[in-house]
Amino acid sequence: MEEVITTKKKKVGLLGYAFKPMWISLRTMIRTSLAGGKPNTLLYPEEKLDLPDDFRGELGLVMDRCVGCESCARVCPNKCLDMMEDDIGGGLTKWMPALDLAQCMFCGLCVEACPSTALHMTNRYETATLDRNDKIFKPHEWALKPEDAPDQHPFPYPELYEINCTGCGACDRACPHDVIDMVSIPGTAKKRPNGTFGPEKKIPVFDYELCVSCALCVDACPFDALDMLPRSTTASDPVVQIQLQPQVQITKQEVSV
Amino acid sequence: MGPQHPFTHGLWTLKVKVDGETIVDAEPIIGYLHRGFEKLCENRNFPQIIPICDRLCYVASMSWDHVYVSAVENTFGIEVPKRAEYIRVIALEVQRIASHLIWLASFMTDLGNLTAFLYAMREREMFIDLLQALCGARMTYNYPRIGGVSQDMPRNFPHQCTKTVDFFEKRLKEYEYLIEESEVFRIRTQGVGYLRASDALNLGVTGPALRGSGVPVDLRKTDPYSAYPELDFEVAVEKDCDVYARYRVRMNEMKESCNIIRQALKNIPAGPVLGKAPRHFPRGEGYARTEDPRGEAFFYIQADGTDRPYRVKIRSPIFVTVSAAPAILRGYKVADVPSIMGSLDMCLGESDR
Amino acid sequence: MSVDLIGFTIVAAATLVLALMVVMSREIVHSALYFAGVLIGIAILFFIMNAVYVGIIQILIYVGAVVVLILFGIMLTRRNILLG
Amino acid sequence: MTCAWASRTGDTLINYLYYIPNTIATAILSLLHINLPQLNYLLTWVIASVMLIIVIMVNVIIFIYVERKELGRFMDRRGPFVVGPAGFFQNFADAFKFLIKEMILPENADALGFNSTLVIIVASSLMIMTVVPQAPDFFYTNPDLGLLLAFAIFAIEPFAVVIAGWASNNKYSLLGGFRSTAQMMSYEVPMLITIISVVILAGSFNFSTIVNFQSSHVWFVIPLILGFIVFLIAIVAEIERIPFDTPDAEAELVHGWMTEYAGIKFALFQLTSYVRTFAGAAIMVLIFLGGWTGPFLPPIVWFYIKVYAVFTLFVWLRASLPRVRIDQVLNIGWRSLLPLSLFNIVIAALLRISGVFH
Amino acid sequence: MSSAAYLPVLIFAVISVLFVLVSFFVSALLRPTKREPLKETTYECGEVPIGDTRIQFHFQYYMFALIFVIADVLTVFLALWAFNFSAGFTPVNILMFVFTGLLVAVVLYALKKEEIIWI
Amino acid sequence: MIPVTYVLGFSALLFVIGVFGVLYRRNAIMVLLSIELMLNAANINFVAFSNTATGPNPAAVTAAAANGQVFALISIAVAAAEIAVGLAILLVLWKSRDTIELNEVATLRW
Repeated sequence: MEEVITTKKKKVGLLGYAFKPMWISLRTMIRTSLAGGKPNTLLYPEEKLDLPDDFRGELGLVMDRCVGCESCARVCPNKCLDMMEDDIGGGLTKWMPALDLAQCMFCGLCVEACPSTALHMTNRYETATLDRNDKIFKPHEWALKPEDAPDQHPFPYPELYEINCTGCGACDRACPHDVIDMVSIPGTAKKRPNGTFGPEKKIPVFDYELCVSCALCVDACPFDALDMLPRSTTASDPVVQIQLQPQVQITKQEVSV
Repeated sequence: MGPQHPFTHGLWTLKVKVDGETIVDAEPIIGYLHRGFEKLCENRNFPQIIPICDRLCYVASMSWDHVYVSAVENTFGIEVPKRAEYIRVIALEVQRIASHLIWLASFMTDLGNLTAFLYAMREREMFIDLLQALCGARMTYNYPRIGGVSQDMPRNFPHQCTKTVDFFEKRLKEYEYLIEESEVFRIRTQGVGYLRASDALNLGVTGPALRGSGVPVDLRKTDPYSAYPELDFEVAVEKDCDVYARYRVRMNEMKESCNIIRQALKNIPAGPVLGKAPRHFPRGEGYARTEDPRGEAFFYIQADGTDRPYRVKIRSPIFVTVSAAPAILRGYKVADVPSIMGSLDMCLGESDR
Repeated sequence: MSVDLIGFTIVAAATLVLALMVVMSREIVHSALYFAGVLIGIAILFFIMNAVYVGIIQILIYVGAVVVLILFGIMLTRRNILLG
Repeated sequence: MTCAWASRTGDTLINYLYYIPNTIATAILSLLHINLPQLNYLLTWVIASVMLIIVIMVNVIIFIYVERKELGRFMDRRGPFVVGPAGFFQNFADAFKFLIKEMILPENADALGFNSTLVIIVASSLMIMTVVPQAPDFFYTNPDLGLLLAFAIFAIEPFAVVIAGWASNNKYSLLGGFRSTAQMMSYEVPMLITIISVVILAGSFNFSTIVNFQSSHVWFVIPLILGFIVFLIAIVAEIERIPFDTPDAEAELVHGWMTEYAGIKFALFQLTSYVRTFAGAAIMVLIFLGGWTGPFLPPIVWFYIKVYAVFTLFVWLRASLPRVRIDQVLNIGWRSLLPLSLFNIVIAALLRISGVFH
Repeated sequence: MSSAAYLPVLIFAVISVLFVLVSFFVSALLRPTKREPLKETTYECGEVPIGDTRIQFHFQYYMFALIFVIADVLTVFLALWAFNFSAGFTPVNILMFVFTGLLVAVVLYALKKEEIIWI
Repeated sequence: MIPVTYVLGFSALLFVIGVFGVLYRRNAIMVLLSIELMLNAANINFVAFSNTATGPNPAAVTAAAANGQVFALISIAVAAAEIAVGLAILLVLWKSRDTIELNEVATLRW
């Protein structure tokens, strides 16, 4: 048996033996029962916690806003979102995410990734069911009314950090909707020693009317020249010519929400 | 004392060899909660790992998020806005108080005082409310992002936070009355679970257990990170090396955390909270180490140029501290096991990974 | 036969049976258990014979202390105290 | 020295706990046309026993309810509140749940030891209340040596606990049994010595005499405050409540010697612990706090008021203090309480000799 | 000392034993019984029971029982003395005081000396 | 009132059982238990005789009863002491010889 080392004990005062703790508990009792106070218990089924607005509860989908960009399905760590065709009423179908809530870990990454604020985390947190299949939703089953979701903030659109762009055209190839055209900038062609002009520098130009904010171009860009930034859709001129604003240097202050 | 024993907070086994009631040898067995975390990380890209880091330690999620995020930032040299650093510090300290409170609760339950358990849980609720206001979730925060934090704090958060901290300091005095002013608590903790400073250093024990042995090692001071160098605080150190010293260290740390929160709220600069995070990560490797509520947390990342880490290594403080358990336990009574192991603040999520 | 005598006979017979079981039982802890029964029976006999104080002391000392002492002795001097 | 609390103590009242059963028994026998005094006696006491068991059970249920509610308030929470008015029927629901739980005999367990000890423990605990009178007009039996007999019955449990722990074939049970017995034994001695000091003052082992003596002099808590404290600590240890619940410290030994008991057996053990609490509180009230004496109200009401006050004290202790380690428990018992109780005897004897009490 | 007052206690003992048995019986009517070998294993915190349960207890426990027996016998005589207490400094009282004092001394000495063997 | 012969018969039977146990069982603790049985049988005799003390003088009767009962008390105390000492010897035996079977410790010196 190893020798047990004991340090010298500090005794509490005379009152300390049991009286101070007893005094504290007595005070609590008086506070909670006699002096008009109430215990700290939350009577759960009747009362509920008041939750903040951005509480991360069950997911909800606003079907009207969904553009089928698959951003959520791509960002989900648990692969609980899956895209499928579902009808939105009136015989129309739409490409929308289906949810397996049983796999969801309520991280909220999909909500942040959603460009059109179609995804929203509700305040519902009582998610228990008896059957696991009850928590696998088709798109219209976890749909949310638009008025329950918070206001739609401006869609983010790809913006160019011109400094980083090399004109490789990867974004153009990645874009599913023909938003991006690679445009040559006149006068940027370098003069070769033999007198001919090389190819002019190209930069992407976005047709924002076609864009669904899927951010595939941003993912595709090898040089981090693109970023998704919120932008008003009601701009008078839908096609923004980047080259007309060569000084677009997005600073971090503008990024902040 | 197996996985389903009332005093094991989490799933682990402590095989105890006794002679009468005296412990001759002890062997902690962990791994019941192994989820292959490090392998899991290799299949997810960098932002997707953050919510999994929440699950490393379910009572100190924020600090594990933070250590991961700062590891990524160190690896790729990402700049974090000042305001985000301050918000992170506030969140970390609130998390530290919450974690210490849940430690206090479980520790006092081990010692048989259910009242302190409920009181501590009651106060923890306030801090969880704070974190909930900050990020919208009560346990799995997923708050820090690579290059900042996910959202700025709500408008009334500083007010709420100050109010809570002021109230909590009052309650902390009440705890001291309730817990340590009783002779029973003293005789249960003083002179029990002696851990020499040299032993602690050799075994690699960190955190409150080390500081309880009189070694003033606190990464917030010795290897400052985030906004800590700009804040003024003291490291809680006790020289008694026993359970009581560890208890005192944690209580003092809670007080210091309150100070830090107040200072940070006062000094917080304006500005953005989320810097530009790259979508493409170059090759590289890096690490971060921070002062978890339980000790020194360490996160190592090796990136191979894709959007996922090639290798992730975690050093969990509890994994090391548990290994030190036999050295602490030997020679004491079976009845001391809860108080000694309770004073180490077990959290199996991070040690089993 | 008076009621006293009937009671005495019943208790005495039970006590004797228990005493026999003490001696014959293979399991030594069972012996101790039966021994406690014998002691309580004898205490009841003391009560019947108007020796109340002795009866109470019999319970207090024998059942409360001596049986426990014997049980501790049994537990302490066994290789395998749980499995017989 | 006459005491202000002296009122309504008399032995001339009818004992309801005998009178009602006797009436019922006589009525039954006269209906059956049997004229046998022995049978009448037996039937009377059987009915009285059942009545006493019912009284004890009702009290135990109220005890559990009071404890839950008070503990809740001490801990800043509500107690049970769903079942019945203010959660009063929660205990019944729990009891019924225990009743329909499956019972398990663990492998290699000793069936005889496992079950017979249960009977011994429960029956002996219930028996304590037979010799403890609750009021001059409400007692089961009030023998001359009632106080001593109560403690003799108190002393039956330890050996059964060891056997129960041994029979469960479980390490926790065995350790718990040993601890429980060691603790009960350690605290029985100071307790007995303390009651001897009371007996020196009152001159009798009879509860009624002690109470009457107190009502005509002074409550013994005043001259024997030391003994009262010793007795309080000892009784808390004897009935194994926090801070002295080391035998079933759930953090160390899962539930002590009760670990392997399931279903109704476990319920009976829990009930037993409350019966012992009731008995301990009642004895404390009777020998230190003036028993059933008190102004204006009937004696039995006073008795129960005092019993519940003492029980609240127990709950209060439980809410405030952590658990003491087993060796410290035993150290307190032997090193502090035993000398204190012996000192208390000297005080009592000197008080009696000097003629303050006579 | 008449034993008449004690007979009801015996009757009550029988009744209380019956009470336990009746509650067993009621429970046996109500509860399910499904025997499984796994269910009947000894509770060892969810692990398979290890070791051959060869626990031999330490000698210390015996000391408690030993001292308890001595103290218990002591209380018997103290109780007798208390029961027939007569006021005044009679030889009995003086003797008893001396006895108690000696006892305290002996107990304290023993406890001091045997400090090591307490569990 | 129980005839004293009955009680004597009972105690004789108990004593015989004790003797039988001493002779029959080889476990030392069982031997101690049997000795306790025998002591109890003797105790019963004391109490039985004290119970039968009759005479015209009630004080004398009480005194006689007290005599017998005091003997019984002393016997109980002695028995408790005896079993404490006996078990202590057994424990020492167990420590040194690792057995308490009386057959195996028959040698008087070792």
